[in-house]
Amino acid sequence: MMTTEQKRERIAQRAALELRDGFYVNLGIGIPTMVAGYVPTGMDVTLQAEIGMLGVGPYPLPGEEDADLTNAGKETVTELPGVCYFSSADSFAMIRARRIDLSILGAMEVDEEGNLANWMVPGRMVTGMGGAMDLVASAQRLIVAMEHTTRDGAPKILPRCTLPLTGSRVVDTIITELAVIRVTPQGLLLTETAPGVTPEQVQARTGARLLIQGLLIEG
Amino acid sequence: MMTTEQKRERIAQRAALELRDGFYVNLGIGIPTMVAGYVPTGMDVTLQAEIGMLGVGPYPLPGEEDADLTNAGKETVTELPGVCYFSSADSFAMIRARRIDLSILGAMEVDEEGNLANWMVPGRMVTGMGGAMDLVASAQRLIVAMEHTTRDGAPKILPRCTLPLTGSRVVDTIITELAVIRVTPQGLLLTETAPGVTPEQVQARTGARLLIQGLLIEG
Amino acid sequence: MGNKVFASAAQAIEDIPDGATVMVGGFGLCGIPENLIRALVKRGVRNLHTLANDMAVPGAGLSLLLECGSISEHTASYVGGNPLLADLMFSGKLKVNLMPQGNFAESIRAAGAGIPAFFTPAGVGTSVSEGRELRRFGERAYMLQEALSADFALVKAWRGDTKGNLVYRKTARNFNPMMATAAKITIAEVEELVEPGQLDGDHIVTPGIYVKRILQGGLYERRVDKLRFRQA
Amino acid sequence: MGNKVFASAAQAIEDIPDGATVMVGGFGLCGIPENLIRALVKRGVRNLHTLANDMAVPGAGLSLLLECGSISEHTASYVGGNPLLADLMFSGKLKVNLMPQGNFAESIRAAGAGIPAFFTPAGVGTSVSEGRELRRFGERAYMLQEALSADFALVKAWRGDTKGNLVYRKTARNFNPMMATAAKITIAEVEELVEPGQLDGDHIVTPGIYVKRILQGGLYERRVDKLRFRQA
Repeated sequence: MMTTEQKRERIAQRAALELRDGFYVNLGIGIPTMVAGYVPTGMDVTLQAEIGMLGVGPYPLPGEEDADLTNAGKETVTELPGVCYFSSADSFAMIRARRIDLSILGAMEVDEEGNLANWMVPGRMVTGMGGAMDLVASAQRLIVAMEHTTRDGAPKILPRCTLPLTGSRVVDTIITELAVIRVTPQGLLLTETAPGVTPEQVQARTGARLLIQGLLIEG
Repeated sequence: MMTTEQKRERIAQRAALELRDGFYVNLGIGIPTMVAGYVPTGMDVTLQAEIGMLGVGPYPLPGEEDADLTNAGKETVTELPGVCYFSSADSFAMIRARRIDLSILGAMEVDEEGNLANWMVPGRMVTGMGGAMDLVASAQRLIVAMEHTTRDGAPKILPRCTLPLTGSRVVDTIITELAVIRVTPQGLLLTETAPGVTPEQVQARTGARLLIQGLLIEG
Repeated sequence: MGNKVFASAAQAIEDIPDGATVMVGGFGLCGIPENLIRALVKRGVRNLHTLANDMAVPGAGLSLLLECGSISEHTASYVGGNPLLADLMFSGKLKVNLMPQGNFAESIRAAGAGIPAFFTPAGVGTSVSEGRELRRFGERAYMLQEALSADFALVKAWRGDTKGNLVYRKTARNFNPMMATAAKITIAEVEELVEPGQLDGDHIVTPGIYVKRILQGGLYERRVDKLRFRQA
Repeated sequence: MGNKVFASAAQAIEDIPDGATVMVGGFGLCGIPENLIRALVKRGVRNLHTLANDMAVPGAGLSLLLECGSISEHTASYVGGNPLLADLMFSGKLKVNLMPQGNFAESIRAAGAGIPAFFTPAGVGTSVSEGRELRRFGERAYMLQEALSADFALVKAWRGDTKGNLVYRKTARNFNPMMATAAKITIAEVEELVEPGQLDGDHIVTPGIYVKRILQGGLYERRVDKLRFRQA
């Protein structure tokens, strides 16, 4: 059985396969941020940080950190050649005008309609939506990269989200440690399973009914 | 009798008395642009050009001209220390948010309600409104600086504008070579006459009825 | 009027009254007006309505103002990372208005651009759009969002000149430029205050017309929210 | 996709079809994409809908494209100074849409910011507001203005890098930055094309994400509309 860290690395690695040369990409906090470590060598991918930056580089070496250079997760980062900085208003202008080719976010719940919830649990936890509502409303393509179930094993992929939505009919693809699932007008289509994982095992840990048609890819 | 050039200089000189220390000012094409030559020494007045500049300086010396440095009248200008450049969108954002303390514009017609026409003569002349409609809608204070009558001696100050409006109820003060006239809720109030000019002479060249109360200043 | 330069943060903020609406620049601890926040904490004003992207973390940034009881209402896009804020919010002692970050940023930009309201797609189909005017343009649905202005804006820039022109450094820019345009009185603190002409006019981000008061900050802690390093 | 650099203006504009909507940066002759305009004149496309602040002056700038019969519709804020345009307009051969300059600039900015419409005070109470939705916010009346986008934008910057990042010089900035954000395909010509890293990230005005094609212009006439001098 995989450790949590192994699961997370696996999800990030698989999500990185969705990157294409020339893409401008926004990565959310957590697993999505880890995708940056798996950009294929030689591929030109520019990372956007909502705080107001295009050209985010890796974390700094010790001593290289700069209090004036952090990502949307408030972590110290570095800049790459060709970096540019702008205000948060200009940053979201860019996002709202659908200039981000691919946005990868985490989620608490995703459902059959492509609805997504990741910003609050009524009465218990409110972090605020941050930039997530803006990103999901306007990304050219939205991928949810998350663990397949909660820590308790409860399904996060549901017939209908139960938590307040971050966006309505916005998710294109769900990538977990077990599978790749596409949101289609007919429902959730299982397109790929992780090595050694059967479609039945994926369905067993999924709250919504999965469509399984033809040959599945084993990732 | 004054030459046209003398009239224009006189109007610009009188309009300059409306400047105050610390003001941000936009000057229209023609007579208003000439006001820049009469800013009192030591007074801190910053000139805005709609094209995207704060800190407009005088015309260049021969050889100093720069094709990348023109005002909204498309004339070569220079920059003053503390100049800043921005896009035309940012320039009108500043105007629309009422950051311009004083805007001085020319006009073809002005009327009792403070309406202003300066952008077209139907069927005969269309220059377009340029930035005038934006400026008149949002200046903290709008002064019209113009010759009192047309070249033919016809009045330009009227009971109602006959030409398509540039702005509705926007003019605060009218400055001509003959007089200073304030737009009030009661109508046009003559507050000042040029040296040697009587209120009756001003009224004779004005299409609208002027209010004349108490002591007039002779400018 | 001509002179915008203040000798200290304390003097620059001394007329901010109880009940004022105050925008504060920064994102987490990046690009915050440290000196102005400390001065405001020291003054002990009450019932402020603050607008800022977040509420920093306990013991730092805007949280200092929350901790000393100066804030009764807060508008933000993110409030995670500050347990005190959550406690005050759930106990009803602090009113919190949450907005999508892009709508929040654009609402502030709109106020500074003389635009009272605009249509935005973010939040449509969620609780954020409840009770709002919805309209379709082309294939997408949008909601009407009003501008957000303030009595005061406290912003931080890297360098500024005595005319109030400001330049920012890297991601410390964030919310500072829009907030600088959206308040009746904008107070800017800078790490280095220079004479007009020392900043390149093509590089200035905030034109001085928006800045009423400017001061050079005395102490910059430059704390970082989350120190992350890579392996050498 | 990775490579945005074009060897010539002719190659960069070769797929602009008849009937395209094309934004062109510049104000008079200041900051115009000289090389792209000349290349487009040479290609001889028809029925373009151009959007630009003005129509320059006879024999220069965008007027060259009008003179060769490529333009059938033009949206602008100012059309003075070009008698040919007036003739074509009054004889019905050219459709001209006039807008207040600030509304025009902001409409373009809105398209580039994903905002389909916004409220503006400019033009209210004039013929410009006829037939438009009016609404009161606070004490002022505003009208609803839609965003303006285009198929192509031709812009001119001072320097740019191969990722498409652009910096402008003085008032040659004018309409170029907004137009760069508002078209499906933005083509930028620069006086100097450099490698990524040679422009300071804090000074970049147009982020490369908006620029699909970039080229170094071959010839800059740098004409001036009105040479004015002061006495020495």
